[in-house]
Amino acid sequence: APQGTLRVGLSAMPNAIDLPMSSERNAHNVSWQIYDPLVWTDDTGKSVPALAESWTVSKDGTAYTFKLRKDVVFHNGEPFNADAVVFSWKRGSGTKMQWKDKWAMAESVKKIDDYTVTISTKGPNPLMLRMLSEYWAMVPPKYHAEVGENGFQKHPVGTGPFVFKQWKKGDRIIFEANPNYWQKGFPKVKNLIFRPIPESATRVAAIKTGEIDIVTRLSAEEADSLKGLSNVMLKTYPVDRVYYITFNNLTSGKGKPTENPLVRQAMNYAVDVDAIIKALLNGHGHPIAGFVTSGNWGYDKDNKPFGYDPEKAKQLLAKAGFPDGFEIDFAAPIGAYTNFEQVCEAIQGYLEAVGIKANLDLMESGKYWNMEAKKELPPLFGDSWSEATGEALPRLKGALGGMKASYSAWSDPKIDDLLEKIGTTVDDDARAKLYVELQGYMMENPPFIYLYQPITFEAMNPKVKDYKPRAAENYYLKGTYLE
Amino acid sequence: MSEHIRSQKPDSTTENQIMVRVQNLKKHFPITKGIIWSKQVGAVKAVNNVSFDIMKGETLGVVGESGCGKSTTGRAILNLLKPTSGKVFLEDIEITALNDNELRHLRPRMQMIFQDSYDSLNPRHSVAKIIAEPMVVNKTGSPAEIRDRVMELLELVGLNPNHAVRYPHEFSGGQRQRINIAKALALNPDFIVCDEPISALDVSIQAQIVNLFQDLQDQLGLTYLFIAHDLSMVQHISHRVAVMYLGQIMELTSCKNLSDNPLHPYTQSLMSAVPIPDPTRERNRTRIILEGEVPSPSSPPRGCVFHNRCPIAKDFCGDKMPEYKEIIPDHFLACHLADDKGGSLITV
Amino acid sequence: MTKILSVKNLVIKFHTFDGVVHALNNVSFDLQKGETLAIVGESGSGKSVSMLSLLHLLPMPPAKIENGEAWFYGAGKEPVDLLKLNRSGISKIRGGKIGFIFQDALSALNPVMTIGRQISESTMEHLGLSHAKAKEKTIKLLDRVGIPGARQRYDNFPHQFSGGMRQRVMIAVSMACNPKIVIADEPTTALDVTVQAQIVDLTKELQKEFKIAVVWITHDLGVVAGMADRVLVMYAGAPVEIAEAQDLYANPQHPYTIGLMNALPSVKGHEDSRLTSIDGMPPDLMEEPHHCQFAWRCPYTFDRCWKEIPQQIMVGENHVVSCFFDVENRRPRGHV
Amino acid sequence: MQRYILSRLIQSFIMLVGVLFIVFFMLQLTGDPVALMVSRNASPEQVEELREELGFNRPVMVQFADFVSKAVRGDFGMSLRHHQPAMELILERLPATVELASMALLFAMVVGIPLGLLGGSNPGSIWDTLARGAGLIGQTIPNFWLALILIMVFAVGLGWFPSFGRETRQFMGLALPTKSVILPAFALGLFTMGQLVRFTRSAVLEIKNEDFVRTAYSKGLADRRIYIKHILRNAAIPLISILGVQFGYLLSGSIYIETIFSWPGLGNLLAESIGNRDFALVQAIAFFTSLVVVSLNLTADIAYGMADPRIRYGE
Amino acid sequence: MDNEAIIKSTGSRIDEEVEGGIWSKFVYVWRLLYRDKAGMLGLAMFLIVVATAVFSPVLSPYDPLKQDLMAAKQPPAWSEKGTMAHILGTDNLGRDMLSRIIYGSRVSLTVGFFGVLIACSLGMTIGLISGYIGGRVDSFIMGGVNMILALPYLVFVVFIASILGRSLFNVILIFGFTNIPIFARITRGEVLRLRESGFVESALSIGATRTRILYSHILPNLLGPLITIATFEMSGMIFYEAGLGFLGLSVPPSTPSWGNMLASGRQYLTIYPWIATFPGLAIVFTGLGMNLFGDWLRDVLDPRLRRTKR
Ligand SMILES: Nc1ncnc2c1ncn2[C@@H]1O[C@H](COP(=O)(O)OP(=O)(O)OP(=O)(O)O)[C@@H](O)[C@H]1O
Ligand SMILES: Nc1ncnc2c1ncn2[C@@H]1O[C@H](COP(=O)(O)OP(=O)(O)OP(=O)(O)O)[C@@H](O)[C@H]1O
Ligand SMILES: [Mg+2]
Ligand SMILES: [Mg+2]
Repeated sequence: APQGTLRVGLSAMPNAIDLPMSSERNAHNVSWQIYDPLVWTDDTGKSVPALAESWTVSKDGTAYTFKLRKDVVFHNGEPFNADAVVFSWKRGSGTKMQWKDKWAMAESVKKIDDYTVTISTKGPNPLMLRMLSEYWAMVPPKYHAEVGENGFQKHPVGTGPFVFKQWKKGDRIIFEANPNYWQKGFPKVKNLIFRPIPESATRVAAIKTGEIDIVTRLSAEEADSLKGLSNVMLKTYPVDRVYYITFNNLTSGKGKPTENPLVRQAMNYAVDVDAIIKALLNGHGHPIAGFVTSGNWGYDKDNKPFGYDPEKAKQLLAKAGFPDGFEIDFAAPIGAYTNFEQVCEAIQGYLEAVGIKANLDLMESGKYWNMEAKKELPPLFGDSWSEATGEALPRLKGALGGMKASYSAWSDPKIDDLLEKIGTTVDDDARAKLYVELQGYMMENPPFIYLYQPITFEAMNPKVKDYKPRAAENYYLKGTYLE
Repeated sequence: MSEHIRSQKPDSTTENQIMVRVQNLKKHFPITKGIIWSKQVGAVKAVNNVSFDIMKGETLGVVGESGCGKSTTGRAILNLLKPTSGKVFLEDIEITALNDNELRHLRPRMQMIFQDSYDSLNPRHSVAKIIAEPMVVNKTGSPAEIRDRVMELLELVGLNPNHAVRYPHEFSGGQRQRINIAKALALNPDFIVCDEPISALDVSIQAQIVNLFQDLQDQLGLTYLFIAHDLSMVQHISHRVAVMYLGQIMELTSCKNLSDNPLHPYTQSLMSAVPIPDPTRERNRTRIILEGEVPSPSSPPRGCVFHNRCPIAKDFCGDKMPEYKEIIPDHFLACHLADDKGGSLITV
Repeated sequence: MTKILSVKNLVIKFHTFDGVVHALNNVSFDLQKGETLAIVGESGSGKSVSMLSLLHLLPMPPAKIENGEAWFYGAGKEPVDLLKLNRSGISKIRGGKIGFIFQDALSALNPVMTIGRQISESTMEHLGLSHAKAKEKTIKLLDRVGIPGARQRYDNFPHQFSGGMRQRVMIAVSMACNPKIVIADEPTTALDVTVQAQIVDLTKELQKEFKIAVVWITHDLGVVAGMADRVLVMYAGAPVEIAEAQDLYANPQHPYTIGLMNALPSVKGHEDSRLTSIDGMPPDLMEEPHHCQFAWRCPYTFDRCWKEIPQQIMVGENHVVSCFFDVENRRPRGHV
Repeated sequence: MQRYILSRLIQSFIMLVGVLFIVFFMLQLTGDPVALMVSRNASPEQVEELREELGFNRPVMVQFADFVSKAVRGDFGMSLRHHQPAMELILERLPATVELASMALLFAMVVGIPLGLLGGSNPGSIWDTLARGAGLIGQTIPNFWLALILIMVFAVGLGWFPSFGRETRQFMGLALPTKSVILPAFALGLFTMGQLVRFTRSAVLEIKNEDFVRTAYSKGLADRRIYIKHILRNAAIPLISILGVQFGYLLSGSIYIETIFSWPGLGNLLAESIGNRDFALVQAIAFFTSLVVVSLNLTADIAYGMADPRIRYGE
Repeated sequence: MDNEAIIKSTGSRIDEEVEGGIWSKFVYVWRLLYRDKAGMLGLAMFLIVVATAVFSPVLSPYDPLKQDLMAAKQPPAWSEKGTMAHILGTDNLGRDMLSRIIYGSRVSLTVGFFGVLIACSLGMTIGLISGYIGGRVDSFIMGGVNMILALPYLVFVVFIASILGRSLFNVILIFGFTNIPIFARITRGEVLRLRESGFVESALSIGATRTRILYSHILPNLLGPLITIATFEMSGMIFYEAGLGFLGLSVPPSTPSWGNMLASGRQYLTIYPWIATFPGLAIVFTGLGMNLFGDWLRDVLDPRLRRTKR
């Protein structure tokens, strides 16, 4: 029987605990404890049955037929069946929904019988199952109809291992073990409490005093300060997140020196990413070479980062026709990512050293993202992108999709072509080859200054066992228990 | 000792010209309620229908209890407060009909010495600056001329020229009052309203200032409206005295009449209340002690404003305000109990 | 007659930013039981300071009592030196044995406390009365000092009273605990003549009724004439003349007193168009006195006046003067 | 008096509308929140669709009119981020902020006023030095810095208090504060305490020289009575209006403290919702905080009138 | 005294305020200051900060912007691992703490000085107009001022930050604007008082114009109370700048400002405490100095205190 109370510190206040509405990682993580998807991705990246017992894929790769489990009920007693899947899809792809693009990848969801559904896509989509496991949370249609959207937000109901009990806004979210959970032996803790603690220094204090069992998103220094404490255990792992400085060739960057690939290479050589990682991340990060990280499918081990070579940078600049450098505007958001302002300042310093005067404008983050989405940012801007699906494709498409992508500032026909191919190649090995080709091209023609993939720092009480966060900083707590 | 020069009209040389004429002067301060949509709910009748003339070279004293409207009368005459109604003439100019600009040009001719000698001097200005200001404002001459005039004025009021570089707080009350006087004299005015210029001063200094006023009048032929509540001083310096009560003049006559033959019961009680600095006389005289307190000018009693404290009031006194008129030559009075011939009243 | 208070050689200095103010230089006088002693003199001559110091009401610092004794005979059998009492000792005298009336009754009354409370507060403290008893006594007292509708007025605040009534309240405060002495510091200066007359009369009545010695500080010689038994004339921090009232007016001895008398206009007499003023200004108290302080303004000075500080000289029964010159006889006095 | 209150109420209402108006336009000018509301992989068409749906492509004046017409009915709309009525979210958070601000004010008063009184009554003494010191320190230490140090010392080091969050104890339907409020209230209230110490001290120094205090001494009253009944009573009058303003400062200062202590109040919510351009929520919070400030000032003015018998509004 | 000389000196006084008086005033003020040890200390502290700001380039051993990631997070010289090269250690980017603190005084003083300048001049103008004209204009203006008070600070800050960006100028603008009410209210109160004062009426009686009365009589008498608040507010703004730093909305992060240093150093408080401690101490030090000095100023400008002079 489940035992004990697990208290998790969140780094921000979840905006919602209903998955289709949750807009960032914390909310996402909280939500997943009360929902289940049709399929899970296991720790090795394989898709395994969850609410669907089994599934088949059509030859052309556009139709997935799922057989659903018959023994599953929602927390309110409502049975889980094909109608629930159809309803969940309809709701999830509604306009105001946070992840409608993920749900809208399915062109249709058809009920075949009570426990069989078919999900069809426009074309073959190698990421479909991953999407299902990351975003498609199943919700009860009758209950939703009863309480309405508003009522559902206040008291969400799923099939998941934990049952929603109470949400004191800004203070705590209380879940209880689902006694009727279909997967026997889970969950393992009786009570699950999430407490938002936005200030990281306070999170450190809370783990030290034992008021919290798990805290996430600590800075490297904070993690260091926890080393050697008997009641704190550190957990570090690389996050599937890349930090980079974007070049813009769509709007403000037109006609700027950065259109020349040599200049972009030069700028990559000019920045000492290793030193930045050492100084600002206390060494906890890996320099990257492109947008595909070490954990991603198709990662090319032989593709090495540029490295720090200011002389070469100067040569390249001279070769490109800018021996004296140039001046360029540069923007970055405030308070969005750990230490990122300082990273950008450091980059500004390095660019200066090779003669490029970057006028750094650190913007209030709300304004920054508004401008980024409207493509109004300057020719150089810093950002970061994480990915939950285990493949770099959504990130690549989002950041390099030209005018078609909201957050993109770059367009390159060759890249477009490769992405198109990757997006429709269901065969894994073939896809991996395409990734490798793309990584090579993106070193010669870098659309970014590649920075690093961070290592994240979490701390937990040693009595917490089987807490297994994944590369996208996501976690499922049904198997976690307290000693 | 010489005849009481001051108890009669001023010297015949000025030929009894009228310097200031006040006709039915009223000043009511509105009492308002509400902050945004304020509306008037009443009025403080600080000055209510006051008329008198002041001759050239004359000193008219004004006495009365605190709050009876003496200062307000003075201010309204000089149009420092816009009168509610009534007319004021300076010689033949109707001051009350002038606009701000015209009035400013007339200001040099009429000045005021304010009740509080400290408050009326800007603490951040040196004495020289204070005395020069009227001349600077009215551009009466070059800086050099103004400078000479300041020296002259300082000497005139009995201050040392090196006092000019000092600041008001460095002076005693008497000296400050001298600065005020010098300032008032700077523009060679014809008419000065002196609002209790001596009541804040020490006995030994009072005499100095009173003498100064008299000397200036003798030298420059000034006309004064001299406000005070110390009857003995007022009588000493004035030719005629007006006795005010609750915004109205009760009695106006020469000093001699006032002490020898006060007609109004209020004047009588006032005269009797003035302490005499002589133990024998002070202890043996009878005093008419008034009952009660002065009513508020925002709700004066009906009828004769004095009737509720008047020791000889009759029933009809509460019906209407008695007319203020010249009951015998040179003797103005507002009392129902005056007999027709203007002779003596029923004395207390 | 018996003494109730005897002040000897009181010297008080103020140590200020700009130097030492010699506020009181050797003040000595006696007060008899039940009499009225008027203290006259111009502003800054030390009238208030001399009285405030007796009850430790001066701000110390800057004030400092450099010398002197003040024997009070009204507290028990033995006389006590007021100046040497400690905090609790003087608290018992203040209000209980010696009452105070201040000049500006509006500022001397707490604006946010009802006048009733302000009076009963004192009786509760000194007479140990209960709340209810103190209230009854206060109402009686208010009635006695001529506040109409005393019971209703008990709960009024000072600003709801007129100037005269406020001063009556002050009188009630000072007399609430049947004191032996009441010190009135210019109680009528801010009032109109008619109201002044009322207050003077009231004080005289109460004084007779309760056999209180009154010290009446003023610079109005007219008021003094009406009520004082004896008069103390002060000039620049020292008494220059003490005499019975009749005697003083009829026969002033000190040139300053004479000057004061002459400076007064009279209501009846228009003898002269000019007043006789005393020339000059009072001295700067910042300088330590080494000679007669009046010498600068005195018409009768001779060399001794600039060398020594005159001592008090008896010139008649109960008539003391501090002057080297015998004005009456137009010659310097002999050594005492 | 009633008329006065009425006209003040009207004035306050006009002011509130004015504040709402300003806040509305300021927010509009900072850009709309649509970009923040969708996933980063959403296509521009999807973004535009949402913008349309939320009505952000209408002219600003139309939006404002719409907003006002709803706001007068107490409907501030749905929080864009929380997908719940803004009003509900606020009412949920309000008690925490009120608890924090009033405890901070209480602390400031309980420490600040007596300290100011002690200092002012014995100028130059050790108490005075202490009072001045406390006043100055309170006004110069940045409060969020102090908050972190407090957590380090009293929560982590000594373990006396929880390091974050709000715990309440239910008692007869009321949520009573527990020791969890102590550190945040201290950090928040220190600045106000400094102000109060200084203010009380100088008021006492001033009032001590008033004539009526001398009268009180001349009555032979005990020192304690004089200080409490006469001096403090008079100092309290201007203190009331200071307190009104201070409470407003406490509300805005609570942003830092609430964030650091993870206190579930409005300041915390405001900081978050401005960052997310959650218009409805920001407007509703702005409305509430200005409502609190305005009504506190109104209350302070009225209390001022009641504490000071001399004031009679236009009567 | 020589009459000519007197007339001469007095004469120049009429045209303009002259030297002699100012000198004696200065001496007088100095004596008052000398007596008050706390005020003296405050002035000394304040002057140290001012001197630091003025002579930053001379005083600071390094360029405050110079990063040296290899030398980052060095502790102060007196701790075990510290070196004399960086007396107060280095920050997380290896910038010299001492140099940054020294340069930070420039930002703080600039913000304080110009913030007060804006708030004071606007507030004073508003208060003057409001108090002097009175009536409807007064209630209208004061309504507006109260509105500023009721406006949530954060909304305004974010508005400025996102519309105009982060810059020293904008920080000054924010403080200048949000502190208008205090100056406006005080000015208005004083004007209402001064308007009724005797010397204004006296000026009216000699025919002075409104403008003259405002400039020559009311303004000079306002300065006392305003100077006093100005010193308090100046220390206040240094305090508020720290708050803006916390919100990440102060001056651009590379600009060495105490608020920014404090805010960015707070995450290292447990492990590299000096990064946040020194700017915190600098803020407290400056604030203390200004407040002590301001306290003294208030005492000196209190007319009651001055009146005991004679
Ligand atoms: N500006 C004003 N607004 C309202 N009422 C006023 C104003 N000025 C004077 N008053 C009222 O008008 C009445 C007369 O005032 P005034 O100053 O003329 O009296 P006064 O005779 O000079 O008294 P005092 O002897 O005290 O100087 C008083 O009741 C006073 O309260
Ligand atoms: N707190 C003080 N600091 C410095 N000097 C003071 C202080 N109080 C009084 N003095 C000085 O002591 C001297 C005597 O003052 P006191 O108040 O006794 O005069 P007074 O005769 O009562 O005058 P008034 O008639 O004006 O009340 C004055 O010169 C005064 O300047
Ligand atoms: Mg008057
Ligand atoms: Mg006195």
